[in-house]
Amino acid sequence: MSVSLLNGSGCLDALTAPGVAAQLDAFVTKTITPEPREGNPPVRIVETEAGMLNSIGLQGPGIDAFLTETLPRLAAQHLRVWVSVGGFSSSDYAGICERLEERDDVDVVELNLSCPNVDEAPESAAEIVAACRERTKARLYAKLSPANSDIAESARAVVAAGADGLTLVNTLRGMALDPATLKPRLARAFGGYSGPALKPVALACVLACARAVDVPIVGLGGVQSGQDALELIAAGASVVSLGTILFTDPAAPGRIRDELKCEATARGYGDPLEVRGVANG
Amino acid sequence: MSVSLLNGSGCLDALTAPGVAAQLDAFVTKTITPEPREGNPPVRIVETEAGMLNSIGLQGPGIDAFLTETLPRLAAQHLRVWVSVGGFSSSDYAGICERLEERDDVDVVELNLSCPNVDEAPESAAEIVAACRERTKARLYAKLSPANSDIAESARAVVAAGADGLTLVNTLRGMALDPATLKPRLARAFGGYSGPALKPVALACVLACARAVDVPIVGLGGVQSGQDALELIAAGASVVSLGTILFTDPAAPGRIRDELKCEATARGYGDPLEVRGVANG
Amino acid sequence: MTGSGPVAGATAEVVEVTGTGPIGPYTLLRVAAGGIEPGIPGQFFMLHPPGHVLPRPMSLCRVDGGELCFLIDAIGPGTRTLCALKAGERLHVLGPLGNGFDLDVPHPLIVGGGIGIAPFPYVAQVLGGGPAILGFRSAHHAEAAALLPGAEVALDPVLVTSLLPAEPMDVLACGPEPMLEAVRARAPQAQLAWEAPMACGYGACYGCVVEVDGRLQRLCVAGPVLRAA
Amino acid sequence: MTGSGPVAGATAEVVEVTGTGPIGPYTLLRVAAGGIEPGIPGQFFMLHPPGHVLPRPMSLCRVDGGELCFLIDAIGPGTRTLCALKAGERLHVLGPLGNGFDLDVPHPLIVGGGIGIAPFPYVAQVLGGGPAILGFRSAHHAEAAALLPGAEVALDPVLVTSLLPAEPMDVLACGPEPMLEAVRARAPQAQLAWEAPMACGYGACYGCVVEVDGRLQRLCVAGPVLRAA
Ligand SMILES: Cc1cc2nc3c(=O)[nH]c(=O)nc-3n(C[C@H](O)[C@H](O)[C@H](O)COP(=O)(O)OP(=O)(O)OC[C@H]3O[C@@H](n4cnc5c(N)ncnc54)[C@H](O)[C@@H]3O)c2cc1C
Ligand SMILES: Cc1cc2nc3c(=O)[nH]c(=O)nc-3n(C[C@H](O)[C@H](O)[C@H](O)COP(=O)(O)OP(=O)(O)OC[C@H]3O[C@@H](n4cnc5c(N)ncnc54)[C@H](O)[C@@H]3O)c2cc1C
Ligand SMILES: Cc1cc2nc3c(=O)[nH]c(=O)nc-3n(C[C@H](O)[C@H](O)[C@H](O)COP(=O)(O)O)c2cc1C
Ligand SMILES: Cc1cc2nc3c(=O)[nH]c(=O)nc-3n(C[C@H](O)[C@H](O)[C@H](O)COP(=O)(O)O)c2cc1C
Ligand code: FES
Ligand code: FES
Repeated sequence: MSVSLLNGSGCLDALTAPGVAAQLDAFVTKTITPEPREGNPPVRIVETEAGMLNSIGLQGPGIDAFLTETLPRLAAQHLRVWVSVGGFSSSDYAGICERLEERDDVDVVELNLSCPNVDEAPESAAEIVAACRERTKARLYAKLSPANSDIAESARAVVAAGADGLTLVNTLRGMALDPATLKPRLARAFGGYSGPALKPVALACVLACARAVDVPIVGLGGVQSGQDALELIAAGASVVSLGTILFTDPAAPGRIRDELKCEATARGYGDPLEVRGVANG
Repeated sequence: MSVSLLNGSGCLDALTAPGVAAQLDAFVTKTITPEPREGNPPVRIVETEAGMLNSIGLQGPGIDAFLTETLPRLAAQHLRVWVSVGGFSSSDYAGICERLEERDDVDVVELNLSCPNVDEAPESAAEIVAACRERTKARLYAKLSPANSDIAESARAVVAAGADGLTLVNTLRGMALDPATLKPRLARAFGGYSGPALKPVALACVLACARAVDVPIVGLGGVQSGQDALELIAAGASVVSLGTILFTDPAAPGRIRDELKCEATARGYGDPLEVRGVANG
Repeated sequence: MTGSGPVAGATAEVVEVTGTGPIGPYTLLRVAAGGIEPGIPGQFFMLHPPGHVLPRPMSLCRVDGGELCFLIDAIGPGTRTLCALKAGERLHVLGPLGNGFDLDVPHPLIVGGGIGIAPFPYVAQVLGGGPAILGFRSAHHAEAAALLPGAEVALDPVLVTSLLPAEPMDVLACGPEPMLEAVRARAPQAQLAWEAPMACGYGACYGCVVEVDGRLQRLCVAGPVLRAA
Repeated sequence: MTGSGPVAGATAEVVEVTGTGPIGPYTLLRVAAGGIEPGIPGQFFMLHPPGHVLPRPMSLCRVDGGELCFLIDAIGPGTRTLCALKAGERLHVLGPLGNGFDLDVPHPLIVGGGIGIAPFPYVAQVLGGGPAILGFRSAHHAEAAALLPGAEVALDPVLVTSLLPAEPMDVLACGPEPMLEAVRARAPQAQLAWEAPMACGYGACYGCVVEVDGRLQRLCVAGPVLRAA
C-alpha cells in the first residue's frame, strides 16, 4: 500500500471530469449541506501573487439530491467516494452523517469544520465531531482550518471526540482588491486562500498535528509537484490531496504520482510512504 | 497629516541602520521581554516561494538594558519610538508597561500578543491588554495574529479591554523542509511566515477589524510597493508598516512613501489617507 | 453548441507573438498545435501564463496549418504575461473546452465587439466566409477587423446593433456584456458567447457561474455559447 | 576589519555572466559598478535574485575597470537565478556590508577552500599579489584557481591546512566551516571569513547569528571576517 492521492473537496467535479477523477485513489465530493445552496454571487475567484481566493460558498444540491442523483452516478464511475459534509450547527452535520450511514458506497465522511466562506457553526469542532460520532460508524475525518492559534490542541480535541483521521488544511481567509478601484475583487470581499502560498502553513500544521495525535493525516495545501507531496508525507501525512493545481493541470494526479515515486527512489526509499514522519525528530 | 510609515517590529535595528530608521515616521523596536533572551538557535531564516520564515525567538536585551542602554541611544537619534512588548504571562506584559510608564520618550506601546516563535502566554489577548491598561496611560496597540478563526471578535475584545489601536498582522506559523534531506530547514522547525504571501491575509484581517472596531489600525503584511500600502489603507489602515521588504530594499520607506503619493494622486485623491476604508461598502 | 469531451492538456511551443501593428492594441499568440484538436469555433482553451497560479480562458481565433492562434487583449497580469511570451517558450494549453457555436444554421451573421472578434476568424474559416458586423472603440482598435476580411465596421458611438439587418438572421455574437444584452433584445435566436472569470475551465471549481434559466450555472460547462432566449 | 557605513543600495546592470569554462563549476557574474563602492576585501554585498523574496550575500571577488565581479556557486534556487541572469538585465545590489579583512598585516597568506576562493582575487588586487593556498574537491573545481595566479593548490584528500607553512603567517581564510575550524586550531591570529544564512545583511533581522565570544551575535554586523581567537 502506497500513498493515496485524492482531490481537495470543492476542487473537482467527477461528473463533469470523469477522466481526472479516474486518476485518483478516491474522489472527495464538494461539501454537501442539508439544503440545496446557490452559493455566493460572482465574482467568486481571483488570482493572487502565489495563490488564489475563492468564495464559492458551498454551492450544491443538498443531501437529498446528493443521495438520489449524485451518489449513484459516482458509484457508476467505480470511484471510491469520500463525502465532505458541512452545515451550520452540529445537528446539521450529524443529520447528514445519519443519512449517509445507510449507504455502503461511501468510504469516508470528511467533516468540513472550517469553510471560510460561510458563517461557522457556533459549536466547536470537537462538539461537531462528537455529535457525528454518535450517529455513524463510518470513518470520520475532521478537516481543520489553519487559522488556529493551536492546531495541535484542536487535533487532540477532535480525535478525543471520535475522529478517525484529520484532513489538513482548509484555506485561510484572504482578500484582494482591484488595483484601480480599490474595491474587493470578490463579490463577498473575503475568500478562501489556497495554492502555493499555503504550502508552508500546511506543512507546519501537518507536523504539529502528527506530533500531537496518532491518526492518519490527509495533507493538502499548495501541492504542485511530487516534491511538495513528499514534503507533506515527511511532515506526517499518509494521504495527499490536490486542490488548486487541478485547475492548471488536470493531469496532475498521474504526474504527481510518478514524480512522487521518482523523488522517493532518488532518496533511497522503496516507497513514498516510507518517508512518512522523516521531518519529525 | 498623511499616512505614517513604520517598520514591523523585529524587521529593523535603528542602531545599526540609522539611515533606514530616519526614513520612517516612527521606529518600532524589536519585541522587548522582561529578561534578556538569546533567542532560538540558528538556522533562523529561510526563504519560501512567496515569503520567508523566521524563528528568531525574541532575541533581545531584556527591559532593564533596553531602558538604560537602547532607549537613550534611540532618543539621541531623534526617533519617535514605539516599544513592542512581549512576555509569557499578563504580569510580564504589565510589568514592562509599568517600567515604560516612567518614560516620556515612548510614543506607543505595542503589545505583541502573537509571536509564533515562543510559547504563548496562557491568558487571552484581552486579558493581557486589560492587565496592561491598569498599569499605564500610554497609548496601547494590540498586535494580533492572523491565525485566528474570528479576528474581528478578538479585535472587539482587546478594544473593550482598553487597546487604543490595532496592529495587523503578525506572521502565520509555517515550516519549510530541506528538499534533499526532508528535515526542517529551521533549527526549531516552525517559523513565522511573512512577505508577499501574507498580503491577502493581512488585507482580510484589516477589513474585518475595521468593520468591527473604531480605532486606528496599523496595517502590515507583504507590503512591497506603494500600491500594496494603498490597498491596506483602502481596507482600513491609517498607518502602514514595512517588514520583509526592508531586507531586500532598505530604501523602501522613502520609495513607498513616494509611490503611495503617486498612486493616490493617479486615482484623484489629494492624500493617501483619503483612501482609508474605500474597500469597505 | 456541442463539444464537451475529455479534458485534454498539452504543453505547446510558442511559434510567434505578433506586435500591435496591423491588429490594433491586440496581440496574436501563435502556438504549435502538436496533437491539440482545434475543436468547434466558440469553444475555448485555458492558456497557462508561466509563473501564474491560474490559467486564462481564450477563444481559439484562427487555425493556420499546424498552428493555433489566439487574439489577446492585454488587460491584466495574466494576459500581459501571455502577450510577453517569446517564440520557443512553452506554455500549458488545455482544451478545447465548453460548447461552441452551432454553425449548422441557415443565415449565419457574425456580430463582434472589441476583443469579442476573437472567435470569429475561426468561425469564418469553418463557414467559408459570411457576413460580419464588428464594433470597435476607436479606429486603432478597428485595425483588428483585418482578421475578418469583408466585415462591416462600426466605430463608437455607432453601435453594432444599429447595423443589424431588418430580416431575421442567425446571429453569432461575442463582445462586452452590454452588447450581448442589446443583441439578445433584438435577436432572441442569437447564440451569444459570454465571459466570466474562470479558474479551471472544465467544471471543477464552480468559479465561473452565471445566471442561466434562473439558476447559477457554470459557464465553462453550460457555455460559453448560450442561446439568447 | 572595518567597513561599516550607511546601508547603500543600487540597481546595477549585468555586464556578462560567464559560463563554466575556465573556472570549474562556478559562474562569474559581472555587473556595472555605477556608483557602488567596492569596499574593503572580505566585505560582502547582498544581491537580489529577481523574483525572490530575499537577497543573497556574496563576497566581492574582483574589481575590473568599472565592473564588480562575483564568483557564484549555484547550490540552490537563489544562486541558480543569479547565475541565469543575462547581460543587460538588472538586479538590486546592497553594500558593501560588514567587516572585511585587515590587510595591514606583515605576512599575509591567503587560504581558501572551494567557493571560499571568492573574496581573494580582490584581496590579491589590493595587496598586489602574495602567497595563496587553495583547496578544492576535484580538478574540475580547481580550475577556479586560475582566478588567483600563482596559488598553490591542494586537491582532496589533501587538506589546505597540511600545506600551511611552519613559520607564523597572517592567515586570511575563507572556506567551509571544517576548514575554518582547522585553520583556527593552527593559526590563532588568523582572520576567518564565515558564512551564515542571511536575510538582510545589515543587522535588521537577527537571522544570521553565530556564536562569537560565547554569545549569539549577528555575523553581518560583527563579521563576516572574525579573528580566530
Ligand atoms: C470563454 C472565454 C473566452 C475568452 N476569450 C478571450 C480571447 O480570445 N481574448 C482575450 O483577450 N480575452 C478572452 N477572454 C477574457 C480573458 O480570459 C480575460 O481577459 C483574462 O482572463 C484576464 O486575465 P488577466 O490576468 O490579464 O486580468 P485580471 O487581472 O484577471 O483581470 C483584469 C480585469 O478584467 C476582469 N476580468 C478578468 N477575467 C475576466 C473574464 N474572464 N471575463 C470578464 N472579465 C474578466 C477582472 O475582473 C479585472 O477587472 C475570454 C474569457 C472567457 C471566459
Ligand atoms: C558573507 C557571505 C559571503 C558569501 N559569499 C559567497 C560568494 O562569494 N559566492 C558564493 O557562491 N556564495 C557565497 N556565500 C554563500 C551564499 O550566500 C549562499 O550559497 C546562498 O545564499 C544560497 O542561496 P540559494 O538560494 O542558492 O540556496 P539555499 O536554498 O538558500 O541554500 C541551499 C543550501 O545551502 C545552505 N545555505 C544557504 N545559505 C547559506 C549560507 N549563507 N551559509 C551556509 N549555508 C547556506 C542551506 O541551508 C541549504 O542547505 C556567501 C555567504 C555569506 C554569508
Ligand atoms: C474553488 C475551491 C473550492 C473549495 N471548496 C471546498 C469545499 O467545498 N469544502 C472544503 O472542505 N474545502 C474546499 N476547498 C478547499 C480545498 O479542499 C483545499 O483544502 C484548499 O484549497 C487547499 O489546498 P490547495 O492549496 O491544494 O488548493 C475549496 C478550494 C477551492 C480552491
Ligand atoms: C525576522 C523577523 C523578525 C520579527 N520579529 C518580530 C518581533 O520581535 N515582534 C513582532 O511583533 N513581530 C515580529 N515580526 C513580524 C513583523 O513585525 C511583521 O508583523 C510580519 O513580518 C509581517 O509583515 P511583512 O510581511 O511585511 O514582513 C518579525 C518578522 C520578521 C520577518
Ligand atoms: S471555470 Fe471552474 S467551474 Fe467553470
Ligand atoms: S542578516 Fe539580518 S541581521 Fe544579519
